[in-house]
Amino acid sequence: DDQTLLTIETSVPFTGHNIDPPSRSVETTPKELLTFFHDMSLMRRMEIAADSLYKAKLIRGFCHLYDGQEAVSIGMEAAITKRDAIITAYRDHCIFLGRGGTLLEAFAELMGRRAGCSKGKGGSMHFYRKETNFYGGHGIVGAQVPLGCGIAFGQKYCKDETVTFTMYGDGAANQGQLFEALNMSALWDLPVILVCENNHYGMGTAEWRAAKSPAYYKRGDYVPGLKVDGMDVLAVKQACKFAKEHVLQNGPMILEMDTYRYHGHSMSDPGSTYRTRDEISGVRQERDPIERVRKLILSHELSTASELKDIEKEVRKEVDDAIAQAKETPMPDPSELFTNVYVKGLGVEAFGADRKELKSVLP
Amino acid sequence: DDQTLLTIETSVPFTGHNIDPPSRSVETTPKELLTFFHDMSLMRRMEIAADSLYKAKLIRGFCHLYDGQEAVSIGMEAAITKRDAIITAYRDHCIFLGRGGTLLEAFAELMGRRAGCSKGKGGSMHFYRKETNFYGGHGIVGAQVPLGCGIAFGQKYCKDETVTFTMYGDGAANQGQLFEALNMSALWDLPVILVCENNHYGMGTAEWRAAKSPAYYKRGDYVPGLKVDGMDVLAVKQACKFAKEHVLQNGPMILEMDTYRYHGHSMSDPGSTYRTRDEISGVRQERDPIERVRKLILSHELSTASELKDIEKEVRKEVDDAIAQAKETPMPDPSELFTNVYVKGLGVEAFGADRKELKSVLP
Amino acid sequence: KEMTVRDALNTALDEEMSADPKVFLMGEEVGEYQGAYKISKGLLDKYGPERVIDTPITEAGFTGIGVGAAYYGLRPIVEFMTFNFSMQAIDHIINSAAKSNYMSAGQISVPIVFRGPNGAAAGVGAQHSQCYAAWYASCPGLKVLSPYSSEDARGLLKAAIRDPDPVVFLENEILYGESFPVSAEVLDSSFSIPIGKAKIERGGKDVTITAFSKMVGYSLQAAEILAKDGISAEVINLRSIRPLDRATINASVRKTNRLVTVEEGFPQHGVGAEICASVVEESFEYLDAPVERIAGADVPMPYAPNLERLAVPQVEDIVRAAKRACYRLVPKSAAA
Amino acid sequence: KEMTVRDALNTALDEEMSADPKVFLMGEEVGEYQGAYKISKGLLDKYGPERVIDTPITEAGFTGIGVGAAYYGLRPIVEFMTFNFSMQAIDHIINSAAKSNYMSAGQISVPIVFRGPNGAAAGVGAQHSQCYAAWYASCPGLKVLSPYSSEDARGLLKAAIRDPDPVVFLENEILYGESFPVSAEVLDSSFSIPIGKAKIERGGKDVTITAFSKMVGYSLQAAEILAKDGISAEVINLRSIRPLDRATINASVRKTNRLVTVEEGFPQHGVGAEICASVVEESFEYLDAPVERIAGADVPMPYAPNLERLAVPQVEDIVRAAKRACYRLVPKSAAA
Ligand SMILES: Cc1ncc(C[n+]2csc(CCOP(=O)(O)OP(=O)(O)O)c2C)c(N)n1
Ligand SMILES: Cc1ncc(C[n+]2csc(CCOP(=O)(O)OP(=O)(O)O)c2C)c(N)n1
Ligand SMILES: [Mg+2]
Ligand SMILES: [Mg+2]
Repeated sequence: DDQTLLTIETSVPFTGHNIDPPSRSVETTPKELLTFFHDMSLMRRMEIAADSLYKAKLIRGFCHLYDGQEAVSIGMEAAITKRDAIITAYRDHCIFLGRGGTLLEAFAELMGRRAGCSKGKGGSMHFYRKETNFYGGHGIVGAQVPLGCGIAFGQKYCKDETVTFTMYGDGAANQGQLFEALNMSALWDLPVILVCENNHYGMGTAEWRAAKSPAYYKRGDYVPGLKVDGMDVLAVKQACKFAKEHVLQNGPMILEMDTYRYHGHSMSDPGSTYRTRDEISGVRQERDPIERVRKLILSHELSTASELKDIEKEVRKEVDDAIAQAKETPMPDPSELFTNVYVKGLGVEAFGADRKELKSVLP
Repeated sequence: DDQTLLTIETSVPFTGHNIDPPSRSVETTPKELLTFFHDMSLMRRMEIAADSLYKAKLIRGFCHLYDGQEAVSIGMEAAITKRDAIITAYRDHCIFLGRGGTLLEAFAELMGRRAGCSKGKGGSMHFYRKETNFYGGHGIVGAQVPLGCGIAFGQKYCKDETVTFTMYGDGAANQGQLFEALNMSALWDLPVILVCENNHYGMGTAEWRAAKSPAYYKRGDYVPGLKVDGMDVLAVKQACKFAKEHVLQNGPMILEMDTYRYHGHSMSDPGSTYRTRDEISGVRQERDPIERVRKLILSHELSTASELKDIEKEVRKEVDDAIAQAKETPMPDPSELFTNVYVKGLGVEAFGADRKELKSVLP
Repeated sequence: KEMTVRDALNTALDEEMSADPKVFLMGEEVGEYQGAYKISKGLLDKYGPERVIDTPITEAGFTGIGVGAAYYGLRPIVEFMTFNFSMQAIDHIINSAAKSNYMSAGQISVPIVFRGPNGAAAGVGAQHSQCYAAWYASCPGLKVLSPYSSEDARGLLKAAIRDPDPVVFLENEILYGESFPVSAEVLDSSFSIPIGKAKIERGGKDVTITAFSKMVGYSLQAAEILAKDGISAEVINLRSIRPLDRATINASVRKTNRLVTVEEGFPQHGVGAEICASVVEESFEYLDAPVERIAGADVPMPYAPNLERLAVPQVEDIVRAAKRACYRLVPKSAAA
Repeated sequence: KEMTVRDALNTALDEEMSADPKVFLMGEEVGEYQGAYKISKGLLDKYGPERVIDTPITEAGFTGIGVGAAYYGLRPIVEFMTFNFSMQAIDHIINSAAKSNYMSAGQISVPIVFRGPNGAAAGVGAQHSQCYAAWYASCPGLKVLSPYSSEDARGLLKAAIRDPDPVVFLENEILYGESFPVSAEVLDSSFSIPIGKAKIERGGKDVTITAFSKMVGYSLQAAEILAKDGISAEVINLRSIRPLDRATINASVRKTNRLVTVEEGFPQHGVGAEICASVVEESFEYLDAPVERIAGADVPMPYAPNLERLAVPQVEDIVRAAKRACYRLVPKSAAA
């Protein structure tokens, strides 16, 4: 039966700071594991396709891929509801998908089309999905941390009994505004979880070269933290569930997710100058989040190897179809240049590059 | 004899973080104690006179007084040389004096005169004395901390074997840029001492309302720290000596000085709405840094009560004379409006408010 | 009836907080201390610590938190003790607040007000005296207001709080204590002033003087003096720097054919430069004289009173510039 | 001989570091990664980790450290990966660097260079595309340079590093890969370009076009096209935004009697507005037509390529504006 309860040990124990860590035994179901497998495979495939589209010059500018880190998004979503909020940095495609965004909206945005989740105006770094409390998609390293604490402030102010997950990298973890926001969150008991996705590099800088203390789960010093195997979707789920309960009662908490990005930092980075190919393939072989779930499914005989291959084929088709569809969608209408500058444009004129040629009255 | 070695216990033990604290036994001499008494009395008197001058409208704008905190400056100076550097915030009059600045330069600056240490262009918050490595006098809370780390960077770069003391308040201790600068200082082993003058209030906000963890000596988490009785000049001296040696070998350290300001935050603050008069008079009676030294001198019979009174009288006269002199000095020449904008003005024009009436070629 | 600008701001805050539970105030010393300049006096008592929030001295952090709360749908008012300190948080004002509605194609609106004293006070030196009007008003996505009188202060602050977009609200410390007459209409809790419209404070026909904040008062004084010399000056109180009321300015210049711009900020790339460009673009053929620009001196603010006086516009500078514009004075080029 | 702007910057850094041991480079990824845009390629190997310093992603902190090192007498070069991130550190650039020499009456000089790519690249969206020329250049105490060609890049960067004052050095990502001819003089290690002087890139008599950075290239292209229509355009490469070479600009306009300003930044309070004001102030009677202003659109930068193209000046915008200035075209007012 799909809903049988399974109890599975996390790969490694949680390490706690100022807090007793949760149990390593995680409850799941066959259905959940198969969904994890499907959803992570879909994310993986989406990012690999984005890589190709970039090389084909259908995507421009910066493009930061998430493959390798899928378990963080998927495990987190499994622990919370869409009423809880998420905010992240520029590595946002899969977070958007995890929040219920569609492949079409994602690819259309990447190609700058009207059908994109930001109508083509945001681009790779600026995905949002307000209806399921996904607040972006931010390009300035570290800025999303206080923003996320502010969303949690709103949740508490409105007595909504929901929480915010604010995600940032190991590089961002050194940003001063993080310490400022954490202090206020702790003073005001905000229901916020700081999720440090430690993929061990900020662009080309290894964590130890950027941080005197790369124990990011201890970053708040006085704030409780947990170190989590971010390649183990069940560990992530367990930690996020634990954290959500904790922060609703006690104010902020930090989750450091030990994870890895397979691609370079962005498309201009081959990703192989500051780390060895061996390191990358070692992680792929030993810690890959999708392979871990595949092994669990097979060892518990919840599905067969060939059924899983079928899922992967299907996922590939979903992605290809979405891309084909996205390619057919139109560019934004030129008039969109002047929309959304303001909610309330006050009827004033805004100007194009040649103000005597191109102007518009803001609605 | 003036130079007899005396050994005196500090009032309270040091508390260490990530480090074994130094001994409570501090060596001093009769001469040093008498100098401490004189210098702290002079600072005290200078600040009280500044208060009067402000009320007489001879000083304008912001004016932050240091009375109560004198032991920090004096103890620090006793432990270091003028080749070591100091940088502080806007509460800078006495730090300037401690670095060898004169009363005349101080009062003339406060009155906006040409004879001021910044030729009247800086004002109360912007005193400097580069010749003895005093780098100001900064008005933006927290900004002086990275600046001080940068000076230490310079000392290390030049292999000067000197250190920098960068001073900030308990309010400033929450600033993100402090954490950023501390991380880099630790990564790069900079010879910098972060001196948190914890006077327990940032303007009107008690420390615990602004900081989830008001243990400022632990602020760096991974950086060693020491909590010091900042009202005990000998404790300050001991801590600064200890810290200087430490940071030359090992990189940064934090000294939290437990101190107190008697005046309000600045002249517009009566200083009595957010704290009780009892609290203030309690500190005055039990912890005053000058009275502590007076008692030491008397109990060790290094001088008589009336000799100390004479010193105080003399100090009062020094201050009155300096004020009288400062009042006689001229305002800056109007042409100073345009000097020092650049070191190298490139011969371009700079403009006054009416650019067709007032302009100048920058030298 | 008279009211100080301080009370105008205070009552506007009070009324808007009372009208909309989503409005809250945060900043340094806004609560127990009653505001560094007492603008928020009484609000903590009335609305409690959930809605009047004392923050640590961490501008980047609390501004980010304010903007995040606005994303969520609250209506934060973020006080900067002075706008000089907003530089520590400017990335959030520009990148997190001003651009979000656009980048998200309308999903993430940011109904927030950033307010506090801006520009030169008296004797506070170079780091505490900068005017940020030109910087913020250069940025699409922001609205930038700068009140002069108590009427402005009440009406514009109420409009800013009700507005769904991020508003930078630039006050002036020296004006806080000044009293202005206020009508019953202004005192009504429903009162507000439309954003983006300038006010003609004094009609005139010979020369147009544009100004905002404290400089409106100086310009009105200058107009008095000019009147004695037979020059009729029209004084425009800009009120809004972004959107800039180009229509009102150009209409006035088309009538007077002469323009003097006045501001306290640095001249280069300032508000005066923009106004000059706007008039040259739209009303070139109406201009009978070079546009005259009065602005803060092109130097950091000095402390000494005699230098400080030279560094900010004085009434006589405005008078002189207006006379030049009317060809009643030839420019002299004195060196300092 | 040809050289890319990237190599021009790289060799300038290399030569100045070799000439003065007090010069060092710090920033994100400047060392082991060889620079996010490879401007610092090879420098770590050559000068070692004491002088080529990889920093964490903490702009406020490392900028403050850089400024402090300059107080001490070193000559730091602080690289921002892009100038958008300088907003996190802008308080140090303005309050700690620009104002210190003045506030200390000359005691604390700040010989530092802040450099990195500025303004719009391609497809990087609203948070990564802002031009900071107008903001920084409004601030006395700073010098603000913006090179166009490889000659500019070499000569101005060397001048900036040798200059005793804080210099903001605004590069352009898209120009990094462009090649320009360079003379033997330019390649000489003693080469430098005086700060504050504009360069007439192309002489002309009918209309003056001012531009900086990438827009100089666009303006030169526009001048080619205009030439075919019999309009002789003079193209001024500003090189320095502060000090602004008002003399060269005004002399040119006094000759051509017409002016088009071009920039990629936001229009309001922009460089164009200042140039317009300067010409109106100094050469009003020489102007035969309204000053034309071409600038970035007054919106945050959109991502979609068709919108992005509308948001930044194109060669045809410059051509059109120049023709209008020459009364060879009547303005149309199309709505988007
Ligand atoms: C304030 C700021 N500085 C620099 C950058 C350029 N930048 C973008 S991503 C990045 C590395 C961030 O690393 P990390 O936080 O570990 O996140 P990851 O990319 O590994 O997910 C840098 C330096 C930026 N966007 N914002
Ligand atoms: C960035 C910034 N924010 C706010 C202020 C206004 N301000 C000046 S001093 C001060 C209080 C600082 O308290 P603390 O750091 O404890 O130092 P103390 O005055 O007690 O010596 C504040 C809020 C400022 N100068 N700079
Ligand atoms: Mg990382
Ligand atoms: Mg304090």
